[in-house]
Amino acid sequence: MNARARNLLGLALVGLVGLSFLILTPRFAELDTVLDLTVYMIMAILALSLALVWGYGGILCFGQSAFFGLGAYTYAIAMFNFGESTIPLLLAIALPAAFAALLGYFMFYGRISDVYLGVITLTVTLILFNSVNSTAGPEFHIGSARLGGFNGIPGIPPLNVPGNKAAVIDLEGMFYLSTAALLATYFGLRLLLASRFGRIIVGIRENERRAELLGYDPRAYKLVTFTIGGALAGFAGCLFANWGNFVSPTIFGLAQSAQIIIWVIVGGRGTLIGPIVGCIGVQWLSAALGANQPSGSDWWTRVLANAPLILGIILIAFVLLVPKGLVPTLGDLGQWLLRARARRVATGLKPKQAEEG
Amino acid sequence: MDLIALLAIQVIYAIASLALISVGLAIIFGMMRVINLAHGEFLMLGGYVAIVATGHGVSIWIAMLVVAPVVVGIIGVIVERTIIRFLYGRMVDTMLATWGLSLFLVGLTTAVFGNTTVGISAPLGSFQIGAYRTSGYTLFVIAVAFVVLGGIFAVLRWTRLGLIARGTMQNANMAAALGVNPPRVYAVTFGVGAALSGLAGAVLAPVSGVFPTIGVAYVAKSFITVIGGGAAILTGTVSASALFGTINQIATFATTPVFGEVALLATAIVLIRLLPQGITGRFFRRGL
Amino acid sequence: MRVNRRKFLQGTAAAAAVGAFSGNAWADDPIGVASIHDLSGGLDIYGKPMVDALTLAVEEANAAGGLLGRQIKLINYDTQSNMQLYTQFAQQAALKDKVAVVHGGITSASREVIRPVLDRFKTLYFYNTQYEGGVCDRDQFDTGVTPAQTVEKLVPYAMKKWGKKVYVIAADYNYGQITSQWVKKYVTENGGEVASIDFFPLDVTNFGSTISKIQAAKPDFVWSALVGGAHISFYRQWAAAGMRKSIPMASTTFAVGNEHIVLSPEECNGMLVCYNYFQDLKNKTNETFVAAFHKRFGEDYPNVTELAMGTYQGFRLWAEGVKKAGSVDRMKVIEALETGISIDAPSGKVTIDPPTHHCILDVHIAEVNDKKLNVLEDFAQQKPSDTAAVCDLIKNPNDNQQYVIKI
Amino acid sequence: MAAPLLETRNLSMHFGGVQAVRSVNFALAEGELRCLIGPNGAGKSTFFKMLTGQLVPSQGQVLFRGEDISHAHAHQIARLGIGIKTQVPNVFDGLSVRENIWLAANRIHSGERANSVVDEMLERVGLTGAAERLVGQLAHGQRQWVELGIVLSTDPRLILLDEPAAGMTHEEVYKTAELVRQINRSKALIVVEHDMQFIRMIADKVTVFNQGAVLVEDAVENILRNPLVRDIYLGKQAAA
Repeated sequence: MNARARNLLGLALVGLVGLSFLILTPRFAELDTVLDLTVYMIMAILALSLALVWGYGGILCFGQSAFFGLGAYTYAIAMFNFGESTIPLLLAIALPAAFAALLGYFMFYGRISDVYLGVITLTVTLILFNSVNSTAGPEFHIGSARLGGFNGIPGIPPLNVPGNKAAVIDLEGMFYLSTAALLATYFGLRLLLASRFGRIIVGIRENERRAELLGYDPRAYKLVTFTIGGALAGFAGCLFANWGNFVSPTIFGLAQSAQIIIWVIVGGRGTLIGPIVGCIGVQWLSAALGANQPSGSDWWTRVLANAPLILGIILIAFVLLVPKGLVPTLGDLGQWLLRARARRVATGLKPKQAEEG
Repeated sequence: MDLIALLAIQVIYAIASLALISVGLAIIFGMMRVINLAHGEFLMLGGYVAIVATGHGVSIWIAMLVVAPVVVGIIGVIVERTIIRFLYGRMVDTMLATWGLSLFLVGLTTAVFGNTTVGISAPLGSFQIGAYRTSGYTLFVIAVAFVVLGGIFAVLRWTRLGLIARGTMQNANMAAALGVNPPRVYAVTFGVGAALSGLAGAVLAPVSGVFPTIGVAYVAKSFITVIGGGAAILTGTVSASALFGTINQIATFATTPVFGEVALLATAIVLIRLLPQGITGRFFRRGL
Repeated sequence: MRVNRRKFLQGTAAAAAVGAFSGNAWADDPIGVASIHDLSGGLDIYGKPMVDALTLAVEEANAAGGLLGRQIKLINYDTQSNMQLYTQFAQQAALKDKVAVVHGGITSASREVIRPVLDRFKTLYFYNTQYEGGVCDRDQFDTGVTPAQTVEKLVPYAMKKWGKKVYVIAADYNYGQITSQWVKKYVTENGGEVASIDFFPLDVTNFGSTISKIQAAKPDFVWSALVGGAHISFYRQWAAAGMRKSIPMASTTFAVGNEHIVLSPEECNGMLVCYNYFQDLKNKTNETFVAAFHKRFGEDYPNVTELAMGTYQGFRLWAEGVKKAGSVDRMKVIEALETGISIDAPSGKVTIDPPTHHCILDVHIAEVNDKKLNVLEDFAQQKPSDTAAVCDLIKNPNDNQQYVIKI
Repeated sequence: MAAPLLETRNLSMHFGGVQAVRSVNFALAEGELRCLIGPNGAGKSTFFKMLTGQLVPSQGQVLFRGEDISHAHAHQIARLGIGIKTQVPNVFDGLSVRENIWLAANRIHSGERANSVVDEMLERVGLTGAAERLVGQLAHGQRQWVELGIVLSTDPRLILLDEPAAGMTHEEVYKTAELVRQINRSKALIVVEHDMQFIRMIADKVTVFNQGAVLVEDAVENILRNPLVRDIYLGKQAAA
C-alpha cells in the first residue's frame, strides 16, 4: 500500500482513537484519572507547538515555555480584571502570538540561526522568570490582579461559556475542552503541513539556501511558523491556568523549557503524534515516580524513592537505545515487519509457481 | 573613593567567577559541539568532592585545587566513554542525554549525601578598604581564574595537545590528519572540561555553598556566556565574562540582584543580535 | 454542560460519602493519611524532615493500636518541587486514595495550590509549616507559628541586646514580604528604626553588593528572613567579609533548613532565632520523642527541625480530634478539633485555637552556638493574634480565603 | 543594440585581504549563451554568488534588466528571474524528487497547474521513474538532474550553470549539452565549465576569468587558439 493510503489510514486511526478517548474516558475512568489526563492533554498541545516550530520549522526554540507562561499569566490577569472569560482567552492567545512575532522578527531578520536561536529564546524565558519572580510586593499589580512573585497567582477563575458568566466550565467540561482542543490542534497542524505553506517550511528546514534561490524568503516563513507556535503555546498556557486555577513563575523556568524539548525528542522530531506520546509518557512517568513513595531514611529508600535519579537513568537509556525517538522507531519496526512478511510470502509462493511454469 | 575600590573588586570578582564557571563548558561545547546540560552538576560535584576531601583531613587547598578537578575529570571521562561518545554529531540528543545525566547526578548526590551537608567556610579572613570590610577569599577566586585562563592559553598556544585542540576546533578530521585518533582527543577534551568545571565548583563552594540542586544556578548563565563569547574558547569566554560580569555587578549595585540578572540576560540578547556569531565571531578572530 | 455538572456533583458526593462510611462501614480496613511534600528538587531540604516526622507519628500511633481500632496507612507523595504535581497529587489523595486527611504543602504557594482542590473534594487539610499567617478556611488547620507569635518576641529581645537600628533582608515572596512588615511594626513600636528592607528572590547567590550596602548603613543588627539553599550563601559571604563579629543577626527563618549545621560555627555563632520547637528543649515528652526519633532514623540524624515538629504535632492533633469524634468523618473531626483540643507535645502544650484553626503554643528564643541551638528564654502559650485579627470561623464558618493582614 | 539582460560594472569582492573578484565589467544580451572558463580559484563561483545575492559585492554594481540588484536579497533576485544550479548539487536531500520539483514549480504556478508542471519537468529531466525516491539516496548524476529540474521549474529569464557536466558519464554529458541548447532557445545562460568538448557543443562566445579578473572574451575557436588562455588555463590544468 502506498504512502498516501498509509497516511490517510493513520489519520483515520488517530481520529478514531482520539474521539473514542474523548467520549469514553469520563464514563469509565475515575474522576482523578480524568483530571490527570486533562493536564496531559493540555501539555500535549504545548508539545505540539514545539513539534511544529522545531520538528518541522527547524527552529530550535529553547524558550517555548515563555509563550506558555505568557498565555497562563495573561489569562489570569485578564480574568481578574474582566471576570468574563471570552476576552481573556483571546488575549491569552493573541499576546503570546504577538510576542512571538516580535521576537521572531528580531531573530530571523537578524539572520540568527542554529544554536544561537536556542540561546536567545532560553534567555528570553529566563528574563521573564526573573522579572515575574520578583513581583511579590503589593506594588506589583495589573488592574485588580496581583502578580504575586514567587507565590504566583492562585484562585484563577475558570473559563465560562462565551458570553455567559454563570455557565462555568466544570472539571469534566475541562477534560472535554482540552481533549477536543488537542485533537483540533493535531488535525489543524496536519492540514497546515499538507498545505503549500507546510511543504515550503519543510523545504526551508531541509535546505534554506536552496529555498532562497528558488525565490522563497525563509525569514518570512520562519516568522509565521514561530508565531503560530507562540499562539498555540499561549493557548495551552491558558488551559493550564484553568486546570490548576493557578500559575507561578516556575512556568518560565529552565526545567519547564527543557521538559518541552525532552517531550519532542523522546516522541520523535518531525512527527506530530510523537511529541504527544512523548509528553504524556514523560509526565505520567514523573507523576508515577512521585506517588506512593516509601518513607524512611535508609540507603535503599533514598535510592528507590528518588524520582530524579530514576527519571535520569530512563532518559539516558532512552537516548542510547531509541535514538530516533519513540514513534519513528516504532514506524521503522512496522516497516521491517511488513517487509519480512512480504519476503516470507514471496518465498512461500515460489515452488507453486514453479509447478505451474 | 573606598566605595569605588570595593565596587571595582566586586566587578572583577563577578567577571572571574563567570569565567570560571563557563570555561569548562566552553571547551566541551567549543570543541565537541556537545550542549552539556549536566555542566551545572559537574560544578556541584566539584563542591562535594572538596567537602568530602576536607572532611577526611585533606588540606582545603589541596582538596579544592587538586582533588576536586582530578575526581570530576575522571567522572567526565567515564561519562564521555559510556554516554557521550555514542552521540557525536547529534547535538540535540546530547541535550536529552545530559539533561538525564543532570537529573541522575542530582538524585545520586541526594541519595548519598542527604540534603543537609556540612559546607566548608571560606579561608583567608577579611580585609579593610576604607570604611568597608570584604572577604580576602574574593581575591583568591580572582587569582585562580587568572591562573586557570593563563594555563589554558599556554596549553593551547604552546603544546601539541593545544595544537590538536585548535585543529579539532577548525575541523574534526584535522585531529585524524595530525595522526591522533579523535576518540582519544574527545575523551581527553571532555575530561579536561569536566575537570575545570570541578575546579570551579570547588573554588566557589565556600562562597555559594553546596547542595544537590545548585547546578541549576550555574548552567544557564555559563551556557549564555559561552555562546555570547563565540567560537574561540579563551578569548570568547574572557570577553563575554568581562562584558556580562561588569554589567551584572554595576546593575546589581545600582539596583537589586534581580535587575543585575536581567541586565546580564538582556545584554546577552542584544550581543547575539549584533554579533550573530558571538564576540569572537567578529573580533579577535585569531584568538584561541 | 448540565449533564457534566450533575455527574461531577455525584463524583464529589461519592468522594465525600466514602469519608463518612469509612468510619463505620468497613471498620477494619486502614485509615488513609496522605503526605504531600517535596522530597526532591530545591525544597527537599525542608520536606524530608517533615515526612520523617510524619512517618514516626504514624508508626507510633499504629504501634499504640491505631485509631478507632484501625491501622493508619501513610500514603506518601513526592511533588519534586513542581507545582503541577501538587495539584495532581492532591486530586489523587482526595479522589483515588480517598484519604481521611492530607498533611502537606511547604511554601505558601504550594498550600494555595492544594487548598482549593481539597476544599472542592471535601477532604480535611493540615498545613504544618510556619508561615506569614492570615489563612482562614474551616476545612484547614495551620499548626505552624505565624509572625505575631515569634517576631513580636524576638524583636524587643534583640533590640534590648544590640540596639535600635535594624537592617532587614528578606526572601522575595509572601512570607518574606509580610514578615518584614511585622518586623518593621514591632521595631517602630519598640522605639527603633528600620534602616532599609531589601528583598531577594530565592535563587540569588551573590550578596557581595548587598553586604557593602549594609556596611554603609551601619545598623545595630541585621534581621534575616532569607529562605532556602541559595540564600545560605549570604551567611557565608557575610562571615567571609568579617561582618559577623561587628554586626549581629537575628532571624525567624534561620535553622529551619538546618542552616546552623550546614554552616560552620565561625559563620553563624551568636545569631538569635525564635521558634516553637528546638531539639534540645528540656522536658520529658521531648526527651522521649528525640530518643524515639533517633532510634527510628539513626543517631546521626542532623536535627529535628521546626517544620518536622509542626508536622508531628499536626498529626497528633488530628489523631486527638479523631479520637474525640469517634470517627474520621471530616465534619465530625473538624467539630471535635474546634472544641479547642490540646496535646502535650514535645514543644510543650499545643492547643487548637477554634476561631482561627491555628495553634496556641509555646515559643522560645535561642542562640546559635557550635551547630546547636541553646534556648535562652521561653514564652508560654502564644496566641495567633495576627490571624485572629482578621479571621473568626466560629462567627462566619463559610469564610475561605487568605487575608493580607493590615499592619 | 538593446540594453543587455545582465550587466556588471567594475564588480569587486574581497574577503579580508584576498581579492577574489576585481572590477569585472561583464554584459550578457537577452537569450545569449555564454561560457565562463578559468582555472580553479579564478573567481567564477564568487562571481555567480554575487549575481544571485548570496554575496554582497564589496564594490561595483550588478544590473539585471537595467535594475540594480547588487544589494538585493537572494530570494528577491530569484523572483526577478535568475536561477542558479550550483557546482555541488544544492537540493532538498530529505525530500522526494517530486517534492523537490514541486517546491520550485509552486513558486510560480498554483494548485493543479503546479502538479502538471512537475510531471512535465520530471519527464523532461528523465526522472519520472524516480519521482518518489528521496533525493539524498540518488546518484550524483541524478541529483544534478534534479537540481536542473528545480531551476527550470521556476522558469527564470537567466540561468547560471556551475559545471553542469561535472561528474557525469559520457552520454550524460551529451544529454546535458542537448538540454542546455534546448533551454537556450527560450532563456539566456551563463555556463561555467572546464570540459572543452562540452563547451564546443554548446557555446559560441566564451569569457575567460583569471585571478578574479576578465582575461579575454571571444568566440570559442579563437579562445582555444589563444596562447594566453593556453598557459594560464590549460597549462594550469595540465599542471594540476
